[in-house]
Amino acid sequence: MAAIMSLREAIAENVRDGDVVAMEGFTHLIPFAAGHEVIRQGRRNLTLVRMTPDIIYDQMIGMGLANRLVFSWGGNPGVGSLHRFRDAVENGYPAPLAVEEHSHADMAARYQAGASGLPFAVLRGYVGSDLPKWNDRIRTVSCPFTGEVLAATPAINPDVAVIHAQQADKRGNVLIWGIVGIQKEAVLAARRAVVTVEEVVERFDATPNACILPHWAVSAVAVVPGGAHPSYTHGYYDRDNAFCKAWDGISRDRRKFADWMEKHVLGTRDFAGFRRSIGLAEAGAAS
Amino acid sequence: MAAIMSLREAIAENVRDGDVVAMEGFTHLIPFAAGHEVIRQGRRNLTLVRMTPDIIYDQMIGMGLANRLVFSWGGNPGVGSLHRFRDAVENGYPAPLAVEEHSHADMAARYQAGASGLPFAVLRGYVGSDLPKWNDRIRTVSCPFTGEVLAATPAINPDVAVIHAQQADKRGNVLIWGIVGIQKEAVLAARRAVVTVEEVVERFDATPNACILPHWAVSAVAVVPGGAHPSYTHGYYDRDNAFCKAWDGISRDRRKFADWMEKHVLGTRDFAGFRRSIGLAEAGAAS
Amino acid sequence: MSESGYTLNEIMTVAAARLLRNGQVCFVGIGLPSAVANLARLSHAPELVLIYESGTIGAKPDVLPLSIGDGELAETADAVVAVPEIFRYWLQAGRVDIGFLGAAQIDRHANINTTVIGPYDRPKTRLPGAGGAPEIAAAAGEVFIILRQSKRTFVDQLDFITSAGHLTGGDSRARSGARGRGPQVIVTDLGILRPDPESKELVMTSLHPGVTADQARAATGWKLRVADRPEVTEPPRPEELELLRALHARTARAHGAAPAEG
Amino acid sequence: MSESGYTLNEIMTVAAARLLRNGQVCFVGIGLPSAVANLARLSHAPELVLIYESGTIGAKPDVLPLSIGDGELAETADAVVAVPEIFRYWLQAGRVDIGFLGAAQIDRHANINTTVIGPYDRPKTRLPGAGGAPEIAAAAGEVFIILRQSKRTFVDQLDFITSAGHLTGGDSRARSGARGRGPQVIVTDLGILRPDPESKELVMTSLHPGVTADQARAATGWKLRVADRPEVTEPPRPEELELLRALHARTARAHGAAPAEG
Repeated sequence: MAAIMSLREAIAENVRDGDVVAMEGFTHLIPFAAGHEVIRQGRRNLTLVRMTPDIIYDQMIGMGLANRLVFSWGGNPGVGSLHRFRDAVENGYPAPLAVEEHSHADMAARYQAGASGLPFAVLRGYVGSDLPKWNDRIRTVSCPFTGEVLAATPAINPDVAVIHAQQADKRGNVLIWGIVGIQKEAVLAARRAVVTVEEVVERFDATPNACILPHWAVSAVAVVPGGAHPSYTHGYYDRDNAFCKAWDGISRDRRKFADWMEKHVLGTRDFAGFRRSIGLAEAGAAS
Repeated sequence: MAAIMSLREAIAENVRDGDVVAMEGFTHLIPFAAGHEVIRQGRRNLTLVRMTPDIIYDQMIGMGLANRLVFSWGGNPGVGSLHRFRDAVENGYPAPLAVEEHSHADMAARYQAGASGLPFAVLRGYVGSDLPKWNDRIRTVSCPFTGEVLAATPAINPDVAVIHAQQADKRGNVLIWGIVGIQKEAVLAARRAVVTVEEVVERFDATPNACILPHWAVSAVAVVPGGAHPSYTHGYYDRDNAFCKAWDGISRDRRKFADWMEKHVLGTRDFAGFRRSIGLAEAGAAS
Repeated sequence: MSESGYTLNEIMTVAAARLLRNGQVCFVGIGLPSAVANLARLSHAPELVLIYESGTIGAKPDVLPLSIGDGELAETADAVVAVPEIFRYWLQAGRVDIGFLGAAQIDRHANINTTVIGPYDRPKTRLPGAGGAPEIAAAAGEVFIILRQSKRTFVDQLDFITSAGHLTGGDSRARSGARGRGPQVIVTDLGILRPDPESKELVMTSLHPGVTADQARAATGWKLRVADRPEVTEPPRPEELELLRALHARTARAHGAAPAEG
Repeated sequence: MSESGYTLNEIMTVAAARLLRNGQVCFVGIGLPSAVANLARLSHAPELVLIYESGTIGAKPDVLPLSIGDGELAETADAVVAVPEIFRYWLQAGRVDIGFLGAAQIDRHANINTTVIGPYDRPKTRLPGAGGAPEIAAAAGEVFIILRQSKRTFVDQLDFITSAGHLTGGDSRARSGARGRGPQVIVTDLGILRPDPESKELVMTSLHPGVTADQARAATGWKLRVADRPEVTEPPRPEELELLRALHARTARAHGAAPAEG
């Protein structure tokens, strides 16, 4: 059974210095609260993995927690660039950030391979693209039947995956609906997994087909209402577009960024405190 | 949009002599009505593909429609052998049946490769097994990163897939819940696809996450209430265990089998007629 | 808005939308491509199937999504699948007729850069990266591209090929192993470009009303070929404009502000 | 039923169930393995996770399924996934502690045949085939096997190796690339066998009450090794028998007849 514990404990137990960390979510259900807790606990030398690094990775990179990023598209969706990410790549500030860059189809296939216990993934990919010239982890394999040459890339097996979900039940089974993204694969590819949820319910109002992860495949579940803010949780709350736009201004300036992080993330005890400090209402009550 | 038509038309248009045909279902939702219609229409020289050939394939093989079977487990679940299948393999009656035999994990991976537009699938499979000695479509591939040697098998791309589902909506989107098996992959791997359903509904009582196939991925939808009998349709009717046991007796004897098929399948016009002829009540009304 | 009664953005969006046909399956990038595809769906192509890489198949949003994974897409879709599946079972398998992409830069053979400006290992500007584009560009039956035309976006030499267009031209794409036919139309705020059937170099085949060939050349980083008698794009019809503006107005109301693009 | 108050089937099932520990993840074959795993779950191992290859994870059926894909399994599961996923994400990935298999035939190294009796290309008896067994046998942390012991099932030479046990013995399995430790226990109606730690040849380490070593040897197609002092299997306790019989009675009521096995 997944242990249901506080987010602080869940991160302390499962995210370690030097880890390969995948905090996944595809626009929907980004694990912001968990990302903040990683920042608060001062983890260092992380390799961050994600298909679509957005504001939370911008914050972690800007705080100097990561020395490597594995990704396929990095931006502030609907807004523009990630300025802390760009500053790290373009200027090595606050620390150099090595990038390992793939395409979405490839990253998704790599997670699948990782979740499947296979050492590599095969895809029709990168035809004519320069990416393989800069990434020696994009190779080729020949079909033993047709002789066709296809792209091959290594499985991803993070030390820890962190995701946000709508609900867990009392045993720790996890339910996601709406856009499900790559979260199941990220969790199953990882050695450990932390899931934050909006609430714990007695039983799901859904068939077992909708359960994304059985309890024993998860290391820890933490209840964090609103934990995906400023992204959204389908059925709970919408995306905070104003915040995402405001982030553009906050993150353009190194000092402004540092002050904001100091005040709202390092200066608060937990995600509820963070929410109060940026003037958000209290999120739905945890059950 | 998937065309909604009679089962007779759907089979006439989509299943042709000499086709590679995958009628899939994993204990649940076996497309019996469609199989009977293929028999009634007298298709010949079929290659039958299925992970778990059971009574309906026993009937088709016994009627001499197939000259090749691609499979991973053949039996009458919970009862025993498929006697027509065995007679074909052991004695070449009524015609020799070539078998191409894989494991479940492999067949599932082959369908996935077929659905993915890849020429082959990779799996950790067949370690120490004699199957590769008799099947040259089980080969190996080396991981371009670790050098590990893994099993490789060719994608399955049937000419036509046939499945049974609980519901379609008016546009032909398809809903399955309970055990979903390999049906989605079989349909997406195939060039054409026929789906029989218990009923057509105005809209599904489920999120779009539960829709197994969008309408445009299906060639034809036919409403056949009870169409999975004697297997079951979750939420509609249970498995007819008495029939499955009775089949053991019917199918053991060549003459008894032929008489039964003549009377109940060839001698009836459609599945409703078949159901009446074996003394079943009328199945739920089609909407 | 010019005295013509519509903006260049509007004619670009409308002209692109007209290229999509009812019943086609369109893999949609966010921003302009999404605006175009939804306009087509709301006008002449109600059965256009929109696939977004977030896993939504047959999305029918009432407002434009701000991101590729807005809840509206999931709510209105026929089916929602996981991200690995959308790329494997739907795109890679060849089920997509049109891949509709934006771009930061393209070259004369419609190769696309969304990765870096400057050297890859010392970028002047780090762009978002590949996302789904390399495989969309390779696997879709054909590719449509929409972007504004300027010397910054239409460049003589890409710093990085993220996604293949016609590569070095001629039959180089056919020889590359890409399965789809590649970019067939590029719609800009100045007009429409199509690859020459042989050389695969982009030719400006249509200019929007009031746009001159010289304007188009001046907005292009290579020596642009313009058709001898370029067509003049049909101006947006009132009903097209009405639909587009209503869509943007609904979107602005829903998101609390105008979307960044389109 | 003998004068002991239980049948050999019952002691076989109960003895096998005792081997499963609470919290383990067990990939369950249909028939006897399913009866065993459910008995364990209903007695000392309520948190035993049952996975069936039909895609049901954490099934908690109240009656024994007749097939690997009964509706009862889906209804009571924590999660239901597609068949490709159950093999890739759950079995192949190494998430299964115990693979619990039946068999038509085994040999002295616990290799399994479920394919043919006689030559493969001219079978005397065509058996159902591999199903999930080759990969269960390779990938599960360890494998338990349950089958009735007779010269027909315990054979000197398999006609066909469907699923690998310890292959030719010694370190041959370790060298084969199989990831799991292979068969660790075989439970029969006569007793329990375990592989010798070095040679990996099966040794009869336990006999059910009243069964003699000679009886076991007579039911084995090779020169069976019996431990010097074989244990005597603890007879089914009344509460175990009660649970098992209640389970079978419920199953018979639900299915309209007794299940075929166990």
